[in-house]
Amino acid sequence: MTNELLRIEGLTKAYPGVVANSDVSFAISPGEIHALLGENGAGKSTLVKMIYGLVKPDSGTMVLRGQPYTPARPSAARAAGVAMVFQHFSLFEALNVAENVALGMENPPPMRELAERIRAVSTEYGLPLDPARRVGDLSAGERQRVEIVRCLLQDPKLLIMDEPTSVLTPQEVDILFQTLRQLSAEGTAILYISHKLEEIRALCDGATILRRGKVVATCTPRDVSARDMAELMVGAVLNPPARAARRDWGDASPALEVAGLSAPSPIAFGTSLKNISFSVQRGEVLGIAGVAGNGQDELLLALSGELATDPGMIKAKGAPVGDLGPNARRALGFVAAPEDRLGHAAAPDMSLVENALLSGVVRKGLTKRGFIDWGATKNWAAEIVAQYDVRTPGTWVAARALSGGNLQKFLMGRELSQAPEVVIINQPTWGVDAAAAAFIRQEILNRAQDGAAVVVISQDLDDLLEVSDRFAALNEGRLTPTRPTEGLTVDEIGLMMGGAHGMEVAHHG
Amino acid sequence: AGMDKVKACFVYVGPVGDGGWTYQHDKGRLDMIAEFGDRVDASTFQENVPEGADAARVLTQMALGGCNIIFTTSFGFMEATNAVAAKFPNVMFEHATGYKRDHANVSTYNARFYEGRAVQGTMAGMMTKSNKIGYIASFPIPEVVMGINAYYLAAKKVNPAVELSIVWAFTWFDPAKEADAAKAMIEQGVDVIAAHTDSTAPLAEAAKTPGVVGFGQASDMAAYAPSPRVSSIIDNWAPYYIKRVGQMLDGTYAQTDTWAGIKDGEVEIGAITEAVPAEVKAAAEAVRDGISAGTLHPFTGPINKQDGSVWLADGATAPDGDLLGMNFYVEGIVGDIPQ
Amino acid sequence: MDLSSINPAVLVASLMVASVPIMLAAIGELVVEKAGVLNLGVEGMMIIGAVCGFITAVATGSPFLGFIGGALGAAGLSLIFALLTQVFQANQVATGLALTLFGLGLSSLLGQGYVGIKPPATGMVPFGPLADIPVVGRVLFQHDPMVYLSILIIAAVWAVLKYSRMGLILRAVGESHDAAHALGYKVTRIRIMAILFGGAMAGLGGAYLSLVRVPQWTDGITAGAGWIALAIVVFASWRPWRVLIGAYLFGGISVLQLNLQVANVPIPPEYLSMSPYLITIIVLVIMSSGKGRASLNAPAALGQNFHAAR
Amino acid sequence: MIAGGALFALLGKDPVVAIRTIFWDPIFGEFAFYLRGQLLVKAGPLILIAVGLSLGFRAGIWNIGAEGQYIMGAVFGAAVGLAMFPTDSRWIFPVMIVAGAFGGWVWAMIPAILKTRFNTNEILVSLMLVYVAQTILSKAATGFLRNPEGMGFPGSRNFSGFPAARNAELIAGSGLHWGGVAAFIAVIGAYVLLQRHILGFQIKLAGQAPRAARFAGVAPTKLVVLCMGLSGALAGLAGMFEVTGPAGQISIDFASGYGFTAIIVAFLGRLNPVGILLAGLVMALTYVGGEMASTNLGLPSAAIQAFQGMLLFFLLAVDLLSNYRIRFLKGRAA
Ligand SMILES: Nc1ncnc2c1ncn2[C@@H]1O[C@H](COP(=O)(O)OP(=O)(O)OP(=O)(O)O)[C@@H](O)[C@H]1O
Ligand SMILES: Nc1ncnc2c1ncn2[C@@H]1O[C@H](COP(=O)(O)OP(=O)(O)OP(=O)(O)O)[C@@H](O)[C@H]1O
Ligand SMILES: [Mg+2]
Ligand SMILES: [Mg+2]
Repeated sequence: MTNELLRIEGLTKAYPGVVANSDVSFAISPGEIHALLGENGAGKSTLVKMIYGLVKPDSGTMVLRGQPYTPARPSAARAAGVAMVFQHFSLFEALNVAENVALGMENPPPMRELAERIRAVSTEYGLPLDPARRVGDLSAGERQRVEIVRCLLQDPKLLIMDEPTSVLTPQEVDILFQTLRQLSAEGTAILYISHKLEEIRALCDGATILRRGKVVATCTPRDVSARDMAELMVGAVLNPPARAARRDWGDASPALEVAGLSAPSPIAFGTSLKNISFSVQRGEVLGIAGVAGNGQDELLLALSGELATDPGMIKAKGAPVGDLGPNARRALGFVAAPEDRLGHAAAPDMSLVENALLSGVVRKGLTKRGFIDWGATKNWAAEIVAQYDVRTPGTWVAARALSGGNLQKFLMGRELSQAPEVVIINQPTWGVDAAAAAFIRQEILNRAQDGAAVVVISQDLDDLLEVSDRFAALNEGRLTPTRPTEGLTVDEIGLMMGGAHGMEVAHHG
Repeated sequence: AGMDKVKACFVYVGPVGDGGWTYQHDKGRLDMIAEFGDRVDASTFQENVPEGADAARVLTQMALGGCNIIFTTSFGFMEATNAVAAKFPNVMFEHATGYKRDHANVSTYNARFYEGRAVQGTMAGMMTKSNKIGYIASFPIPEVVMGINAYYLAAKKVNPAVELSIVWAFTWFDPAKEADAAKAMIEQGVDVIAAHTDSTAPLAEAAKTPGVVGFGQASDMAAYAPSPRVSSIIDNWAPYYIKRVGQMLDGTYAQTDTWAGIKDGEVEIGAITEAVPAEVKAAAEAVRDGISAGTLHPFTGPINKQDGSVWLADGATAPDGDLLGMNFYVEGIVGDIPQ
Repeated sequence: MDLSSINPAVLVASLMVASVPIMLAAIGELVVEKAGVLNLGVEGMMIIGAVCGFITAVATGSPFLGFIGGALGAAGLSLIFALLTQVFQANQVATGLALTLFGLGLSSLLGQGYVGIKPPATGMVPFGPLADIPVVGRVLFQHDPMVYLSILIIAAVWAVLKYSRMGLILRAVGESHDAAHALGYKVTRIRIMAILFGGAMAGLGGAYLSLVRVPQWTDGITAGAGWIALAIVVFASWRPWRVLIGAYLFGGISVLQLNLQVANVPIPPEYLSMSPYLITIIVLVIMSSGKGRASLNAPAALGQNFHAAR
Repeated sequence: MIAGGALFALLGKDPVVAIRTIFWDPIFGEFAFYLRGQLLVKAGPLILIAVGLSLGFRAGIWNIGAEGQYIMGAVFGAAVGLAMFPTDSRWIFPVMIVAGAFGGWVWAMIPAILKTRFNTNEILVSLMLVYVAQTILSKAATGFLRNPEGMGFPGSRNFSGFPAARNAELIAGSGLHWGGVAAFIAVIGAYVLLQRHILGFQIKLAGQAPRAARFAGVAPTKLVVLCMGLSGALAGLAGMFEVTGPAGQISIDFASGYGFTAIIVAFLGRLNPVGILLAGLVMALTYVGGEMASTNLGLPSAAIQAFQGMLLFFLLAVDLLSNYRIRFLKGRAA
C-alpha cells in the first residue's frame, strides 16, 4: 500500500447514452510506466480526464499518495503533481513556445527565466526547443515536445500521456522513450495510452485493458505478445492482412506519374514541395514515409487537385493533370483521403450522407443537372456503413458524433468504394485501433488487387510495411528515390526519413 | 357646420425629445390642447415615422382610427400625405413645408424662417470681430439656401467686410458631426455661428470658446443663454394649429396654403440676451419689427446672384415663387451649392 | 479657398478629441475580440453609456461620476450579451445586432427627461505653463482628462496583453477555447469579463460623447460611432497601438474634411463627407494585401461559441 | 415577453393591452383588413434581403452592408426608370428590375472583389460602403435624380405618376406587390438550392468546413463572388421594388434600415429560407403592431424599439434552448 502513488477505486462516468467508464479500478506506483489499453471509445481518455480534473466522475474514489484525491479543476491536479499530455494537442498556434508552456503552469516564473528553464530542461531530456518560436511553425513532433516540456517543468509525480506517439518517427519515439525511462528512473509514474502494442511491450511495466468502459484484463506487457494483447482488447481473434501476388496489367504508361513536382505550400507555416518524382503502376502500392510536417499534407493536396501545379508535373496514364481541380481528377479516376478527418476529409457537423456526397458526387453520379439525388446518396452511404462495419446509429448522424476510428472506416469506405483507378491516402490508420487498422489495410490491398494505383502516405511504419510494394520517404519537401519494401530494415527506413528537425541530437543519458 | 369635437392627429419624423423640430411641433400640439380642452382629442401622435411606405401606413391607420385632421410635419411625408388623402376625402390633411395639394382635403403650411435669419444675420454682422461668420447647413434644398442668403445679406448690410463659411453636414441631426463642424469653424476664426441643423451641439461647442456666439435653432435653446446663445429662431406652430383646429370646430375650415412668418407669430425671435451690445440689440429688433410690420423684406434689391447676374432690381422684393425654389447663392458668398 | 486659415496644431488637437469615443469603444472591443467574442453591439452599448453617463453627471453634478455611470450602464447592457452568448450560446452576430437595437430604444426611453439640459462641464487638465508652449502646448497640454486617459488605456491594454499572465490567458482563450479549457481555464468566465470590459469602454466612449464632445443628450447621439469602432478593430488588425492610429486617422479625416469645407476648398462636400469611409477602405486594402497578415492576426476562435462538455 | 410587459407597465400602460395591440390586432383586430397587407409590405423586403444574406452567412461570408446594396438597387432602378420618363412601354419595369438587381450586385461586388483579390475583410468594406451609398442617395435626391418639377425640393419624381415604371399593388388592398412575389420566389429558390442543389450543398459545406469544401472541389473565390453577388442583387431588388412601390420615390430618408434589420431576420430564421419567411413576418408584426401601440396607446416609439430588442433576445435564447433539447435527445438515442 505504501508503495502506491495513485489508486483508483470503482470509477464510473456515464454520458447520455454511453457509459464511458464503469467501475474502473487500478493502481500505479511511483516510477511505474503503466499502460492503458483499449479499442477506440473504450473509455481511456475519459478515465485520464477524470484523473486530471477535467471530467467529474459520477462515482468512485481516487487516492493519491494515501490522501483522498478529488481534483475539481486541472489546476488542482497540477498542484497535486499530476500532469497530462493530451490526445488532441492543447496548444495555441499563434502563441510562442514559452507562452504555451506558461499557460500550462500554475505559477510560471517571469518569461525570461521561463525561457531559460525551457531551454535547459528541453536540452537535458534531449528534446531541444526554442522558446521564442511560434507553435504554429513547429512540426508535430516538436509540438509534442512542447507539451512534454510543459509537463516536465512542473516536476510531476504522475505524468499522463494520451496517444503521444501517433505523430512521431521511430527516432522521435526512441527519444521519447528514453525520456520517459529517465523520468521513471527519477520516480515519476507514467500512465501511458497507446494503440501501438509493440511500443507498449517495449516500454511499460504493467497494463490495464478496457473494453466498453470496463476493466477486462490486466497484464505485464513484456510477457504477452502484441497479438494476444490486441485480442484481449477486441475480444476476438485478429488476422494480419493477406496479400495476393501482383498481376501485370500491361499498361504502356504508369497510372500515376509525378515528375519534378515543385509547389509552394498553401498552408500557413507549411513546407513547400521540391522536385518530387515518382511513378506508380496499376496494382502497385507506393508507401511514403516521413515525419509529420515534411510535406505530406502538401503532397496530398497536389495529388488530389486542391493545389494546382504545372500541368505536366502530374500525369495520369500519360496525360497531364497537374492543373485540374479535385473534381476533374475524380472524373479521371482519382480518389484521395486527407489526414485530418474532421474538417478536411469530412465536415464535422454534416451527416454521413452529406459527407458521402462530399467526395462521391462525381464518380457515383449523384447529381442530375446539379440537383442532388438524395435517395441514391443515402443508399450508398448505408452501403459503406454496412460494408466497412462503421458503428453508428444511422447515416443521419453527424460525422463528429462518430468515434475517430469509426469515422476513419467510413471515410476509407467512401473513397475506396468509388471504383478508383488512382488512390491517394494520407495516414490511413491514425488513432485507429488494431482491429480497424487491419481492416483498412486489407481494403487498401484489395483495391490494388482490383487494379488501382495506390499511394499511401503515413507516419505509421506498420501501415507502410504491411501494404506497400515500394517505399520512399519525404524529408523537408523532398522525396527519396523509391526502393522495394521487401528487405528494408527499420534502421534503413530511419535513415531515409533523414533525421529531420535535428532529431539526431544525442540523448545525453 | 362646425364640429363638437375634433380629433386631431400628428405624425412626426423625429422623436418628440429631439429638442428641435419635432419637439416644437409637439409643443404646438400641447398648446392647442390647452386652448381647446375637451373640445379636441389630440392625444394621437406617432413619432419617428420613416418616410415612404411607413408614413402611408401610419396615416391610413390614423384616418381609419377616426382622426378628423392629420398634421404631417415633415417634407418627406408629402407624397404619402397626398396618396392617403385621396382615399379619405373626409379627413383633412395638413402637410408642413411641402407644396403638393393634389386633393381638396390637403392643405400645406410652412414658416418664413428666412425672416428670422435676417435678424440673426444683422446681429452676426455687427458682433463678429474676425469678420468671419459661419452657417452649418443640412441639405442643399431651397429652404436652407434661402436661409443662407438671408443671413448673409443681412450681415453684409451692416458689415460689408463680413465673410461667410458654410459647412454642409448632409444631416438634419447628428450632434457629433454638428459639433465638429462648429469646431472646425471656430478653429478657423469664425466667431458667430448659425446652424440649420437641429441639435444644440453647435452651441455647446461654441460655449467652449470665449467670444464665440451662436443662435438657437427651431427651439429656444435657452440652456445656452446668455452666451453663446444670444438669440434664437423659434418655430412656433401653436398659432397655426389653434387656428386650423378652431376652424374645424366652427366650420370655417377650407383648403389653404399658408406661409406665415414673424408677423403671425409662427417665427419667433427668442430673447436677445445681455451678451449682445445695446446697439446691436436695437438694430436686430428694428429688423424684426420692420419685417413684422411689413416695411422690411429681407430680400430687397438690388441683389445679384453669385455669378454677378442681376436677380432683383433696386427696390424690388423677391416673389415667393423665387424663394421657394431658390437654388443659387447671392453675390459675395464663396463656394458652390452641392448638386 | 483659404488653406492658411487651417492651423495644423489646432487640427491635431481637435482630432485627438474627436477620436476619443471611437478609440475607447474600439479598444474595449479589441479586448472582447481577443478573447474570441465578436460583439457587434458596440453602438448600443455606447449610446447606453452616453445616456447613463449624462444622467449620472446631471444628477450628481460631477462629470467624473458621470463617466463611471456611463461605464457601469454599458457594462450592464453588455451583461445581457454575455448571458445570451456565453450561457445560452446564442449566435453572436445576431445578439450583437439585437443589443444595438435594444440599446438605442432603451437609451431614448431613459433620456426622455434630459433633452436640452446642459451637463456639468468637464475641465481641462491644468498643465500650467506647459499649455502655453507654442504648438506643442496646444497639441499636447490643452485637453480634458479623458483624452489622456484613453491613451493610457490603450497603453495599459497593450501592456497587459503583451506582458501579463492575464493577457496571455485572454489571448489563449481567443485562440483556442478547447485547448484553454483542457488546461483548466474558465473560458466562459474569462470571456464574460472581457465582454464586461468591452461594455465599460464603449460606455466611457459614449459618455465622452454626451458629456464632452457634444455635450448634451439627444436620441441617437452616437450616430454610427459604434460601427466605426468595430471597423477600427479590424483595421488595427487587433493591435492596441494601431487602434490609436486608426482612431486618429478616422477622426483626423472627419475633422479635416470639415475644415476643408470651412476653408472653401473646391471639392464637392459630398465627396469630402464620404472620404473617411473610402479612405478607410483604401488603407485596409493596402494593409491586407500584404500577404494576408491582417487576417492572420485575427483571434482564431473569433465568433465561435464555446460549450464545455462535462 | 414578460419583461416587455413589465417595461410597458413601468411606463404606465396596461401590459396586456399593449402586447395584444402589437401581436394580435394587426392580424385579427379591427383594421386587420388593411394591416395584414401592410405586414406583407413590411416583411417583403426584409425576407428578400435576409434570404440573400443567409446564403452568404451559411458560407461564412459576412455581408453586413445590405443596407448599402439596397440603396444602390433603388438608385439604379429608379435612375433607369426615370431616364425613360414619361415613355410608356411594358419593357420599362422589367429593365428597371434588372437595373435594381445590378445596382445591388455592383455594390456587393466591391467587397467581394477586394476580398478575393486582396483578402480585405468584407464585413468592414461592406459596412463602410453603406455610408458611401447613403451619401450617394442624398446626392441623388438633391441632385441628379431630383424631380425637375419639384421646385428645387429634394426627392425624385414619384413613381405613382409614372405607371409604366410603377410597382403597384397586384391585388388592391392586399399589400402584395412584385417585391412580395420576389420574396416568395427567393424563399422557394433558396430552399431548393440549399436542399436539393449541389451549389447549395457547397455553400453549406464552405461555411461549416472550409477545408473540406476545397477537398470537395469548391473554389472559395467563386463562392465569395456568388454569395456576395446573390445577396447584393436580392438587396438591390428589394430596394428597387421599395422605391417604385411603397416608398414611391428616391428621397434623402429613403433608407430605413431594412438592410440591417434583415441581418437579424436572417439569424432569427436560423439561416433557413422557411425560417426567414416566418422571422420576416414576425419582425414585420412587431413593426406594424408596435406602431399601433404607439399611436393608440401613446407608447413612446423608443419603448417599442426596446421591446423589439427584448423580443429578439428572448427568441435568440429560446432558439438555443430548443437546440439543447435536440442535442439531448440525440444523445439519448445514441
Ligand atoms: N463529451 C462526451 N459526450 C458524450 N459522450 C462522450 C464524450 N466523451 C466521451 N464520450 C463517450 O465515452 C466513450 C469513451 O470515450 P473515450 O474518449 O474515453 O475513449 P478512448 O478509450 O479514449 O478512445 P480512443 O482510443 O479512441 O481515444 C466514447 O465512446 C463516447 O461514447
Ligand atoms: N457532439 C457529440 N454529440 C454526441 N455524441 C458525441 C459528440 N461528440 C462525441 N460524441 C461521442 O463521443 C464518441 C467519440 O469520442 P472520441 O472523439 O473521443 O472518440 P474516441 O472514443 O476517442 O474514438 P477514436 O479513438 O476512434 O477517436 C462518439 O462515439 C460519440 O458517441
Ligand atoms: Mg481517447
Ligand atoms: Mg480518439
